[in-house]
Amino acid sequence: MNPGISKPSSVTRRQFLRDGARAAGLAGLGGLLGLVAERSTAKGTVWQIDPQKCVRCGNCALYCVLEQSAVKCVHAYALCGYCQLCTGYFEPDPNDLNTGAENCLCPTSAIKRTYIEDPYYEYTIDEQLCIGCAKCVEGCHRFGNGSLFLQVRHDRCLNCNECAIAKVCAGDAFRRVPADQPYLLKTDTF
Amino acid sequence: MLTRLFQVEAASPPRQSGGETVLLAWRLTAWVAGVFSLLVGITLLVEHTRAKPNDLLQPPQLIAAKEQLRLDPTNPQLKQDIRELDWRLRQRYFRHLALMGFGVHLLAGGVIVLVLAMMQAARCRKRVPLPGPKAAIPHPAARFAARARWAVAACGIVVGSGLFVLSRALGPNLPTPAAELDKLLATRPEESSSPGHPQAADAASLAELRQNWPRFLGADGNSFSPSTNAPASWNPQTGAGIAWKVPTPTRGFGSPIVWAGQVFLSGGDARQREVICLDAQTGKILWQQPVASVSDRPDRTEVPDSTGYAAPTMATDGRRVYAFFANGDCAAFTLAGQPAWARNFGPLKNPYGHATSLATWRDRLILQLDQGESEDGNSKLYALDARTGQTVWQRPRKTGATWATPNVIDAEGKAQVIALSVPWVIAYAAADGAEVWRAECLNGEIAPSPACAGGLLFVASPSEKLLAIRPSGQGDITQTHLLWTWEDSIPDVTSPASDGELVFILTTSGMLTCLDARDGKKQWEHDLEMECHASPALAAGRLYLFGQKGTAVVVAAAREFRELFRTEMGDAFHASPAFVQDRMFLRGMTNVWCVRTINEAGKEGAQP
Amino acid sequence: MNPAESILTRRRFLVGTARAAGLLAAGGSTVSWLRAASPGRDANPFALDVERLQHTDPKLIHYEQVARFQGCAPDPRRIAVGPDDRVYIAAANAVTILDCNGRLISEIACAAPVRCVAVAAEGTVYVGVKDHVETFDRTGQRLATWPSSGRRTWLTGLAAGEKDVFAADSGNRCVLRYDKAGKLLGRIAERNKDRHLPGLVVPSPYLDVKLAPDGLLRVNNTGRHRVEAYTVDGDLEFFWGRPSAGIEGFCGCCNPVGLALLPDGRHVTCEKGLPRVKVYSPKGVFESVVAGTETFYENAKTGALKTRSDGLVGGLDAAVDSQQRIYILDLVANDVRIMQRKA
Amino acid sequence: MALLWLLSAVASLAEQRFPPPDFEGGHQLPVTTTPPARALTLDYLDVGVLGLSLGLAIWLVYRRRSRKGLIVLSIFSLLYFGFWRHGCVCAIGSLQNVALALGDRSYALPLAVLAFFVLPLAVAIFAGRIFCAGVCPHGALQDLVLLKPLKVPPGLEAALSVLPFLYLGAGVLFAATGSAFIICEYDPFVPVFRLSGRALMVLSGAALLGLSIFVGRPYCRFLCPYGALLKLAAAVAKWRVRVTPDNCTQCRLCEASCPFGAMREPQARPGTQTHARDRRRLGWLLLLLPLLLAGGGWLGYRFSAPASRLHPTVSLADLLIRAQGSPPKIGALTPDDLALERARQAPQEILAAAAAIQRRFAIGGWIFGAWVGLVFGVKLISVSVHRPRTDYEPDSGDCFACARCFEYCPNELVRRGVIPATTLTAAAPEISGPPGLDRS
Repeated sequence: MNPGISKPSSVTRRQFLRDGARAAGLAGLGGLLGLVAERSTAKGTVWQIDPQKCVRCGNCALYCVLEQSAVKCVHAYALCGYCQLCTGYFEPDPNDLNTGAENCLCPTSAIKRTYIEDPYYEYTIDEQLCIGCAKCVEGCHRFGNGSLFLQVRHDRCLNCNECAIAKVCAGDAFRRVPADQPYLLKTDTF
Repeated sequence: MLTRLFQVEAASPPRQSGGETVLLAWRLTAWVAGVFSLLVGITLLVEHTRAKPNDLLQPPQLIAAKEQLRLDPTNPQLKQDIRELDWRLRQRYFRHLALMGFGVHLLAGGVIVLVLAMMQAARCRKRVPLPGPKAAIPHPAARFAARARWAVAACGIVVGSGLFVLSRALGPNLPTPAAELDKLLATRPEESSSPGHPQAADAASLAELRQNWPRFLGADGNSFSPSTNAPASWNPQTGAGIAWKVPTPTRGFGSPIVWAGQVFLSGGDARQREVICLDAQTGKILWQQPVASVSDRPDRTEVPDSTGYAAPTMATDGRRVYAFFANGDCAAFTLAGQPAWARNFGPLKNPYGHATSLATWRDRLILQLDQGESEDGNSKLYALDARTGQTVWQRPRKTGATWATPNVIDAEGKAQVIALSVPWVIAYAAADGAEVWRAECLNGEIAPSPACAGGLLFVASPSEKLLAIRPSGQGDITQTHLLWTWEDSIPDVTSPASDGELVFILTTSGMLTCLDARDGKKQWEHDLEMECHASPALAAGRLYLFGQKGTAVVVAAAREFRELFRTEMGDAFHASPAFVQDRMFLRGMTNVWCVRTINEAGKEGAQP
Repeated sequence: MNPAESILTRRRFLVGTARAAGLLAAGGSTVSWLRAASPGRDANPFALDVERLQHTDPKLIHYEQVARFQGCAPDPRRIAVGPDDRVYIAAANAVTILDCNGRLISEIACAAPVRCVAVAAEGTVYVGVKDHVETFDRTGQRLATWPSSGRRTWLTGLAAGEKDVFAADSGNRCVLRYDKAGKLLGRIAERNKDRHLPGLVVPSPYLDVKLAPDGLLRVNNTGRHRVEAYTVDGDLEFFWGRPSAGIEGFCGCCNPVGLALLPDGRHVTCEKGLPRVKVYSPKGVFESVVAGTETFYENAKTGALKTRSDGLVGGLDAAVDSQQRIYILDLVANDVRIMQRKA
Repeated sequence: MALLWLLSAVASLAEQRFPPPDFEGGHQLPVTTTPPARALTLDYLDVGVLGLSLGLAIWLVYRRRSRKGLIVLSIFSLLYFGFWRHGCVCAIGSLQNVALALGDRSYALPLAVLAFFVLPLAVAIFAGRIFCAGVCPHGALQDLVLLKPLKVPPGLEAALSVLPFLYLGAGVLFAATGSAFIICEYDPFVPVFRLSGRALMVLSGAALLGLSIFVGRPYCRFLCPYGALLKLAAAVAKWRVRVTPDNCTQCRLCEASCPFGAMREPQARPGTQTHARDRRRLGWLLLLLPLLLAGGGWLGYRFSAPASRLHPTVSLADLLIRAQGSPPKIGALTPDDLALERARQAPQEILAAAAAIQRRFAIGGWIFGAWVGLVFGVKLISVSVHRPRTDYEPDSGDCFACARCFEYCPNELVRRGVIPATTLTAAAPEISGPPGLDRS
């Protein structure tokens, strides 16, 4: 159509500029890679709650991207007092110390109470039912030993690039931990 | 011809009649899938909105039923009802979860079918895109470039103004810009390391000050003594509990101050002013120093007789004592009675006579000289070097005469001088006198002093209202930092007393009100049926009140009113009491009193 | 399809924009409606609501505060008042000795966390250091270090009588009886079916022991929410107390956490969870409240509570001085309140 | 289905803080279960799949020139990177991780994430936006539902095409300061991949998907921040998508075939008069550029203070300053009360941290603002620069290498043997002829 418009000199000049830019882009990318990779000792990371920082605000149950939160209550049995009157299981002022719904704290009945021997009872969490609302955690922490605590369960967690709960966590308790040590359990010794 | 060319490529075009049927079928499928997806989507949305886990699990009826059981704990039927309700609720919740999970997959399936059907339908109808005639526009590239430039410029303006509006709209509410935070942080280490402060050596520490009664209304200016064994009762008639009683050695309305076993009073008249030091153990005069010829100018201050020359209470920083007189004389003496320095700030123009007392901060003497009318511009706040009396800083104040005493408080680690005026409460940085914040809330003739306790500042606008202010922030904090106000039985002379939990206010007519310091709720009020000018004072969980006609009343500093003790002193009280450990010092018009805890008498002296 | 149709004309653009705006408005209102329906950051629908239990009937409070001062060392655990009305606070790795106005008099430093302290009538200071007792004279000079009684020993309470010293061992769930020379004489309150002793239930290290004027020991059986009276030989004489969040009972899973005795044998009990201090008659009938939950702001808000390295989660302890004033040590706020009976 | 991993620290149980009861019946304490996180090898598998997909896409675009192959690859990517991996981590989000790693020395960037960031960019430098063509699940989703493409007016397109660069700037600003990953937070398609999410995200995703039926890849063209980076890289790419490997017959079929407005028509060199005017204008625009930079920088600085409140620490400090002096609450505490309580335990640290973050934001604000100015300046310059072209060819920055246009080029069809070469020569004069084409 317009036979005269293409001049070889212009093409080569453009080609030259393009090559230069490409080289610069590659060098820049390489530089960035070097800068970051040098620091990147980490393998994969996952989200986890530091139970020492958790303030049991209830956001875990409300803000997870999943319909039922990936945060669940877990039990550090070794810290448990095996109380007959478990403040994580019973209402603050229970009518009676039995498993009737009127005495129980958990909104989904996710804690199971098993008799061991006088006067000890064991409490276990049914994670299918637990919604991570931290009500029992608060009860156990306020009155008891704090053996119940919240953890992100990695069989459920989608490991979002930015955790929606972490953003609203009142205790600033969420952090990324190495994927090969994905839990921060309460077993601290001294 | 081209059409034929492309029919080869365009997805094996079916024959006309068959194609129509297939198209129709795909269209129908698309419609069905679309409607289905829409319905599922709406259902999910509604279900999602309607059913929050907390609504599902903790609905009001369950909470109400549990509350009912609390009132009727043995009702078996109620328990059964709760169990059934709880079971239903949990079932409902997990049904909801299952429904949501199922619904989402249903929706995804529906959408996939919809898209597939629409794709197929589109394929069936696919026709060759034939380029139309090339538009005969003269310079298409130039036209495009011009339009694009305008569009980009418009977009740039939108983005720029968006950023600007956003920063403006959110700007003023900003917490504190980085620079101010820095300032806040920078001042703290200096303040907190006060013991190591090079100048701090020449003043007593706050802890020492609190062990004594170094100024009007005590070390913190809130009429609260940390003493735990202040006298609960005494008997002026039998002398029980009265450690000593001596005739008032000089005329004045200022209250006594106490430091390390010494009681200081100021007094005087037009002819002679003086500072007197009594032994706290015995009441004997240890020394007596005249304050004369401070100024070589003739004294032209008019001092009404009702307040006299010595209405301001003295102050001490533990190294020297300072006295101020209504004619503007300011004098400093060592604790042993040696004159340190003296200055004259007169003449002072004040309709009732100058009555503002002194305050100290570290090695500085804080002097609030409000006088005349607001327009005169003569009112000033001074900080003097306590060793020499030289001005360290001064701030002009746009206010007329006031009578309230300035208070030096610790607001988040920063020392602030709180000075009242009409209509502002103003906080100045004690270090340099820079204004930190102000709040517009006062009216009338300002006599009650500001008291600070429990992190709150209590300020009385005479006969109008009592305000609790959070002493923080910057600039005008009227809208933001007034925590509560109380508008009933407000004093016009006496100052509020507070231990940080309760606030006590006392009107001149003797109406005593107790408020909760945190929210300003009235706990109780009681008419003492006596005229009071002395401010109430708190010690050992009790509130001490002294009437103008000599009635002394002690009530419990508690949330319910209890009068613990009442007696007639046979004296007239205008000055407020001072408490140090088991002793209480009173300045009456006729006598100076020292009252001491009875049951402990002899075991623990006031001060060595 | 006509290619011309696929080009967005101005009219189609406007119509399309209007439609999009309509959709956007609909979407926006839906979203705002959803937002209004969903809980905000300022509410926790699952909050464990104990606010109802945190208020005390003012009529029941028979004491008023006459003083309050700060402790001098971090991590306070137990308080004792000596015969000279000096205040001994077991905190960090030391016992700090204060006068009744909170001024530091002296300090007894130890090598390990000091868990409890008791002062005998003659002035000897018994200090429970982790798993053993150390004794000091009234000037703070070390007298002796007693041997530890076992691996699990975890001393949390001490009482000094005229001849014996009793140490509450939370780890072994018993009270150890020593003579004044540090010889272990016996273990009291251990589970023993032959002697009909039910044993102590100690979910967390708060076991305390006090020697009452009647010569019997008082031990808080925290897991059973009661106070038990033992003879020094280990016979259970009687017990009282019941679990209840009401004011007359002991709430939570581990209460009472501290005991003190008034000279007439009345009990002062301290609780955690709902921090409160109450007085019971010598027989265990609830009498009055010394200080209710609302007094202990710091202690009552669990947001501030940290599980400490010593296993304590908040709590209070109390001691009584010669004027029958009650000193309350707040383990969270690290301060001491002096409470006096209202006139 | 969860594998139960037993606690390895049995030794530490012996030294518990406080001994649990000794059960007379010999009851053994259960062990807390710890279902493992996604295995690390799977992360490397993802990187492998990404690399393979990119290679396959290059092959499909440049060698096979096959749209069908790309559709199949798109569906695979959608299933694997989208629905199987829930769209997380993706290349778009990974740029924030890289920014955070640059801004925060303590943040260790996982290698898999770094690979997700670097691989598509490196490929783009050589082969254009191959990643968009068939590997990105976001692009695949939009491309698959594109049924009735409409053409966006070129002016509007030019204006909207600056948005990705602004979004990129904002994303980097917030990520590098450690405030938020806004690109992830407002990603419209991740909820689709997860089949759950916040209502706002779900609705915006649905709306954008609806829009994608009519407007080709709206997210990729007008929002995607990673697309902005790819566009820059693709602009200098070595291999470019060419509609026809042979001679362009200027039949204009390909122009109509591109739903993304990436096809550029041939342009003549302008006449000398216009040329002079264009050069003058260009000169003015070049002079304007520093002004835009400075003005933008100032605006960005102003914007930085309110923007910093997106950082949790700054918002906590804000809460703290507001609540100063107010009495502490007891009773049922809200999350905000609890956060405030935490702040009150170390107010100095919170304030100091907030001040430090605000300072970083101020610097970041200048840079962000200058970037905004630069973007608009460069865009204005680039639309004013005249590039003479002889053939119809896709703009290498805007082209998603979707391979649609190949199927429309008669030359290509001849090359593939779909139509005989003779049809082409017969058709050619007709096409290049005057308007009035037979459209029956």
